[in-house]
Amino acid sequence: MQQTQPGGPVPPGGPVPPGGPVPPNVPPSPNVPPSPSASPPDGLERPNATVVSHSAETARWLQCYRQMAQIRYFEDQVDDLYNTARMPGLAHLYSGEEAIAVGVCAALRRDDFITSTHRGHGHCLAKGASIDRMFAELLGKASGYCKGKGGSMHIADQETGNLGANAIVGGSAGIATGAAFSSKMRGTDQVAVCFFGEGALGQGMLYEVMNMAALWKLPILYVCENNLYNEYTSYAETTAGTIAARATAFGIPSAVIDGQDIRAVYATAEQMVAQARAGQGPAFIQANTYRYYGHHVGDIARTYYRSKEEETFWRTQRDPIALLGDWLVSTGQADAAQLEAIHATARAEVQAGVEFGLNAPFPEISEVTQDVYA
Amino acid sequence: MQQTQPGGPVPPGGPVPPGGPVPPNVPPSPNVPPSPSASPPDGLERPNATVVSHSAETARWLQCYRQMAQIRYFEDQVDDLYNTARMPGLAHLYSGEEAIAVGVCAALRRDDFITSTHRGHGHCLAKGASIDRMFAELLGKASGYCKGKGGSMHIADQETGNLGANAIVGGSAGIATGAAFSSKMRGTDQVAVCFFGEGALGQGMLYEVMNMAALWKLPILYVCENNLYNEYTSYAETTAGTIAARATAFGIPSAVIDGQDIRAVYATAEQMVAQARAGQGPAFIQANTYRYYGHHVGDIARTYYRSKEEETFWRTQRDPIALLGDWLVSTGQADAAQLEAIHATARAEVQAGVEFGLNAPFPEISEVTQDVYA
Amino acid sequence: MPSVASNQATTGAPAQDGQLREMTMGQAIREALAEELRRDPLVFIMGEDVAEAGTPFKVLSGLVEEFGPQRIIDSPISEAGISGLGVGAAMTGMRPVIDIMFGDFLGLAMDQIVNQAAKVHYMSGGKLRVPLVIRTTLGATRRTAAQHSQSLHAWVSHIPGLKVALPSTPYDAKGLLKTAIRDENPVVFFEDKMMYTLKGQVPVDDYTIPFGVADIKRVGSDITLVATSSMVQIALAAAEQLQTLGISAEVIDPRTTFPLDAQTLIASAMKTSRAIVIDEGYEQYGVTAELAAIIADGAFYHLDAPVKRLGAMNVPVPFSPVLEDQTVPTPPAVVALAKTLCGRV
Amino acid sequence: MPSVASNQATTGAPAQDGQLREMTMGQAIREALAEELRRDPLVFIMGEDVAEAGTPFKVLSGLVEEFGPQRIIDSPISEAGISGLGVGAAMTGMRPVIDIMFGDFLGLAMDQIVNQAAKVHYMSGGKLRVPLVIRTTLGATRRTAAQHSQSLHAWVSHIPGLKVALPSTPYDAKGLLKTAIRDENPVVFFEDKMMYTLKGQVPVDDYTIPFGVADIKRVGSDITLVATSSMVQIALAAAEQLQTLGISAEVIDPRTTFPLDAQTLIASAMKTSRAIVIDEGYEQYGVTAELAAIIADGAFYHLDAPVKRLGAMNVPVPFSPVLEDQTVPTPPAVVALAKTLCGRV
Ligand SMILES: Cc1ncc(C[n+]2csc(CCOP(=O)(O)OP(=O)(O)O)c2C)c(N)n1
Ligand SMILES: Cc1ncc(C[n+]2csc(CCOP(=O)(O)OP(=O)(O)O)c2C)c(N)n1
Ligand SMILES: [Mg+2]
Ligand SMILES: [Mg+2]
Repeated sequence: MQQTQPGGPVPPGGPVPPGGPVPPNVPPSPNVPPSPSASPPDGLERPNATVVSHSAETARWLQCYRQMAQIRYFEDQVDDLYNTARMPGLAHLYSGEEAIAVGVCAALRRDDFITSTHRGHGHCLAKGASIDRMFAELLGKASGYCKGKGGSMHIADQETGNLGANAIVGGSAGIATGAAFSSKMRGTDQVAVCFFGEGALGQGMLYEVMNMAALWKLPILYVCENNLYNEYTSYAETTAGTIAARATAFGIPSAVIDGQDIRAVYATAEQMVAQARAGQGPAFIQANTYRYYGHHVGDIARTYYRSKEEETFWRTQRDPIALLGDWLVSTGQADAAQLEAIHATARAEVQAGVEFGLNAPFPEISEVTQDVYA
Repeated sequence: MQQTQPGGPVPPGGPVPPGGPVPPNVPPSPNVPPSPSASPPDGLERPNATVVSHSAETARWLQCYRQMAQIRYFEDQVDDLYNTARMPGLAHLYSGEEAIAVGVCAALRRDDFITSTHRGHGHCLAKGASIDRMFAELLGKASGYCKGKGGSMHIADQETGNLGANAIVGGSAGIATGAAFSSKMRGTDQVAVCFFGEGALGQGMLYEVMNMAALWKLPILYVCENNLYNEYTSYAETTAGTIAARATAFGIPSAVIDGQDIRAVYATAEQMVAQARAGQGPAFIQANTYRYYGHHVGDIARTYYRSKEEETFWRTQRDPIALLGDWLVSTGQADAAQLEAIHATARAEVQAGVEFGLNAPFPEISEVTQDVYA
Repeated sequence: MPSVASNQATTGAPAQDGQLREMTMGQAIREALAEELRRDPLVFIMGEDVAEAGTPFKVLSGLVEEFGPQRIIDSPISEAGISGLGVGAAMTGMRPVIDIMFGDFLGLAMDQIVNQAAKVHYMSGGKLRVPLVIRTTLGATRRTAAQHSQSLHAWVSHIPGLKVALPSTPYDAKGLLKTAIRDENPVVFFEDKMMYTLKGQVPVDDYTIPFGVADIKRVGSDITLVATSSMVQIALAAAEQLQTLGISAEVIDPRTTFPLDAQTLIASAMKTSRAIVIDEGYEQYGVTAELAAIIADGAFYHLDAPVKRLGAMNVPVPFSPVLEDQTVPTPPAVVALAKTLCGRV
Repeated sequence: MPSVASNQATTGAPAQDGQLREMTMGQAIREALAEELRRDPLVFIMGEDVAEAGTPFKVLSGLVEEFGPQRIIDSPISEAGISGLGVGAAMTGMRPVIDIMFGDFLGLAMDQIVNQAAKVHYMSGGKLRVPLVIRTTLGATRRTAAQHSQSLHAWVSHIPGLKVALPSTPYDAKGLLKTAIRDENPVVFFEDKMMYTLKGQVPVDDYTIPFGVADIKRVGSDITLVATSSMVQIALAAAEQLQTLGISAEVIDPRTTFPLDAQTLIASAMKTSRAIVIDEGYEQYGVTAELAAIIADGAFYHLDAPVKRLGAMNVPVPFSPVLEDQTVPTPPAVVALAKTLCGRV
């Protein structure tokens, strides 16, 4: 696999975007309903990747735009729930990294598998989960995806192929590889995607399963989301050599891409997924990105480990939603009104979802001893 | 680090030796006492590696020859002990791989550290352990290196810097890396060597600690003894990509060498050890080799996983003792009589050692509860 | 298919199981695996040297010849990796049987077994399932020293979400292993390395043994010996000797530490009024503690003596045979303790 | 340096320890580490986010400023690797303190802790030593769900060669941690995440607390409450409530599960004739089993009621607060059980 973008790890200051600085969030114009064809309401329909007309492509990008906006508003809402002490525990927000989950999942079928991380809301939504049941889960409610038993770090949804977020860093690498193995053994052509942060490169099991995936040509895509930090420590202090070489050492083709550019993400993922589906084995993506918020919602004072300038740079110059929006507008595929309509819808969906969650009942106490054994 | 020999993994049939086939074991001529200067009696003195006269070099090779012969006879004797039901449990013999332990340890100081494996007798002897106490340990006797509590798979000897064999495949990688870390923190210039079989490449922890060794420039040499088999399974079935790339992925320089050629082993190790000692960080050696016996002494019927032809090829064409002996003779550094004298001495030492072990008393029963806590 | 839940004393297979053959425990395990592989194409085996080598214990010999390398899969030496792969395969429709050669290596795979396999069902609110079997070994006295001789079943017995089986006869081994493979939950299955050659009667017909049903291996009236896995034969040997001293010992094998048939243990202790728990794991914070605590509580008002425990000595397992033999409960040790409890000093 | 081995009831530090200050448990731990780092240049700390971040719990804040990044070392997210590195560093003269952020992650490091750290001394016939401290956490009710809420101290308590400390007050935390760092053996040190903010009196002067000495946190005569770590405060709260009912409860904290001060536990139960063991690990095959079995055996002839156990519920820890709160022993649960045992229903 060629390197879609060379570059290697991004310096903490982030790359200078090819097309020069991009304005932070294109100020959207007032409510216009979205064009109905642009975004199928279930959020799951995928354009056929091999032969697309221009309008089908546009539809895909608008759908991606919509999903990224949903994730952004979802996370803002989670932050608000925490700050207003309405959510138990903590949560790790995906804001800023949306292009990776959405771009990769756009290349997947509904019955393909993903595994996710503690920073998993984005993957979950991108694979097609419903906002209301996610909020219910985050709030520990009975109607949540896991009856409130999992919470933010453990949402799973077998309906959309989401085998679960995982609170053990690197912990889902085996599960994803096993799902790919299962797909191969059962003779389906499902592909598995393992999302993980660059911190998971410290976990030995990742190498154990990449070795097996390569040996047995399993249909799996390892997606390393390099957001530059393991919690509060720069990845440069914890990561020797180069990230992509850790996959190629096992004979796994790898690509280093700009994780803020959903078109690069999609193009790479689409090709790798197709190859995996065709039996050509695993692949590895290093997507360089940035998280806008702290490590978790409670991580407010961050200057001891990263600068405000760095945060501002990424937020204003490398925002994946703005980057896609600008491109859509500049290429005439959408106008500002359309985009704002998407934003408005996403905001409304998130608002409805959080209200559903807040109003939903807690599980019965007797639930505590249920589901220990099947 | 350049690759001392290119090549990559050796095909099961083994490499064709550069100088054409070598006779198996030069038939030695009758007893001649070894030249006293050639082999210091304690087996521990190391020639100064930086400036050596020709005769000092010859002395080193004769000392290496002597140690390889010792290991060979030691292991033959262990096999015999097992076959005559005089040894409890099993043992994994190092025969055929002698050039690696001896060549690497020849590049080390007595106070340098090594960690070893289940196939550890060779490392232990090469680092300077005494034959009698090793036999005593293998036989579970009180005068053994571990009072009989460790046995074949756990011999440790802090006097010679041997931090212990390990029965967990890959289990000592952390220990060796910690010893290197300790050397750096304590400001000594000790180097640590981690010996492991290629099967340990399946253990994730190896990658975790190689990452740290590279990050912190620890003085450690990882020595992968690729004898082509993980127990009864070809390493090709378990090892994707290339072995050396697994180190270079972490920024660790690596070399792939002919593990049957002690001169290549020594030259590579000597350079890497010097660099590590000078603060230049870790290095990795893949030494291609072969074990003559089964996985352990009880592994007699082996044709289901490797051919007799393959075994014969290695024994007759790639024997590390014969290769060194031939070179010494052909270059006029030794004659056949000298070599035979070394063999005779080694045989006698091993014979004396096993008798010591057989005659030694078992530990007192009360020892069972001693040494659980320091 | 008869499900055998007998609480009657059995030395081999219950009579009602029809035609019987004698075989070793290793053969019984192999037969269980072969039959389940034949029955269900979703079952596969993965582990180190499981295919042509049939494992170092040769327990799987012949399986790869019948089922091929696609279903009997030699893995790299990656205990964590294969366990994790097993969890993912189980979650997505397969029924993996993962081979961890020595129970001592569980430490490498505990995160996957405990944080993933055991919790997926609960954390997902009951939606995902992990029908995974981890086969591994226990037992000392094989002269393989501290890292190849441990009996670490207490670790997994401690973890909700796992089931834990540890058979003591060929009959139990086959029946329990089939149950394990058909179970919808992760099961850790411990085989005593030294018992692979133990012989016993095994039915020709398909059968399973339900989890959570203790087996009374010998009926007695004076003292209850609760023993697991390797210690069942020790307890039976001790019971023989006690018989000659006029002490009638009941020997009970829980067969699964989770689910645990506490009732049968307690009922026996209530009947005999004395109990010893024997297990080959380290005694401290081990399986004997749980079983003793349960009996001491449940049979409190019927006990004539404290419940006693015999686990492995609280030391790393030494290599030297003269030392190693001290570390494991023996029939004389059981007899001596039982005599004391019965006031025969 | 006074060594405090008091078996008298203490709410904070014993009076004889001179000048005292109030501080949180987190501060006491930090102070112990700082003082040991100052005292012995061979001590160093390694773990994830231990330096500038001072761990997510902020317990180590300020240490890197005083001791520098050479001794307070941010590691990659490699629990097995840093544990193994710690073993090797300890074997060769250093005194590492390794930070495993959540006790739930022990599963990743069990092989290094159990097969290496715990066994090196014995396997080498007493020649090599591993003066290693593994600091980690336990405790639920932090709303962090099944993989960040476990109390897995039973696992390591089971393993000969390890020592295991679990303090319940700032005073104990500081004194036990210093003992751990000065010990020649591997020690696993469990801190309750929820107790970092608990305040108590701590001496100004250097002191250590010997391992294997239980502390009577409250003297009583009607029932013994043996409680560990997080459960000590629960037991003390229950004892307060029981007092109002006329039941005098003695509260004992073993402080170390290994070595264990069995004698103090047994003596108390003999005195009160009733005992409950309370621990936040899963109840099944957990720490409560060992302590209950020891008391039931040792105090057998003095007990008026069976020894009862209150561990964490045998379920993965659920996220939802309404469920999670059910899983941990509470003062009302202790009170209810104690009343029953004392015949006050
Ligand atoms: C095995 C393990 N070790 C440590 C932690 C604590 N922890 C949670 S998130 C995190 C950092 C993860 O960094 P990365 O993988 O880069 O993901 P990111 O948070 O940046 O998305 C750590 C150390 C954990 N959850 N699991
Ligand atoms: C963690 C672990 N898994 C499995 C084993 C069983 N085992 C012992 S030696 C061995 C093969 C090792 O192969 P390799 O590392 O190549 O060393 P070699 O025996 O060839 O010298 C295996 C699987 C073990 N000891 N430790
Ligand atoms: Mg990150
Ligand atoms: Mg090998």
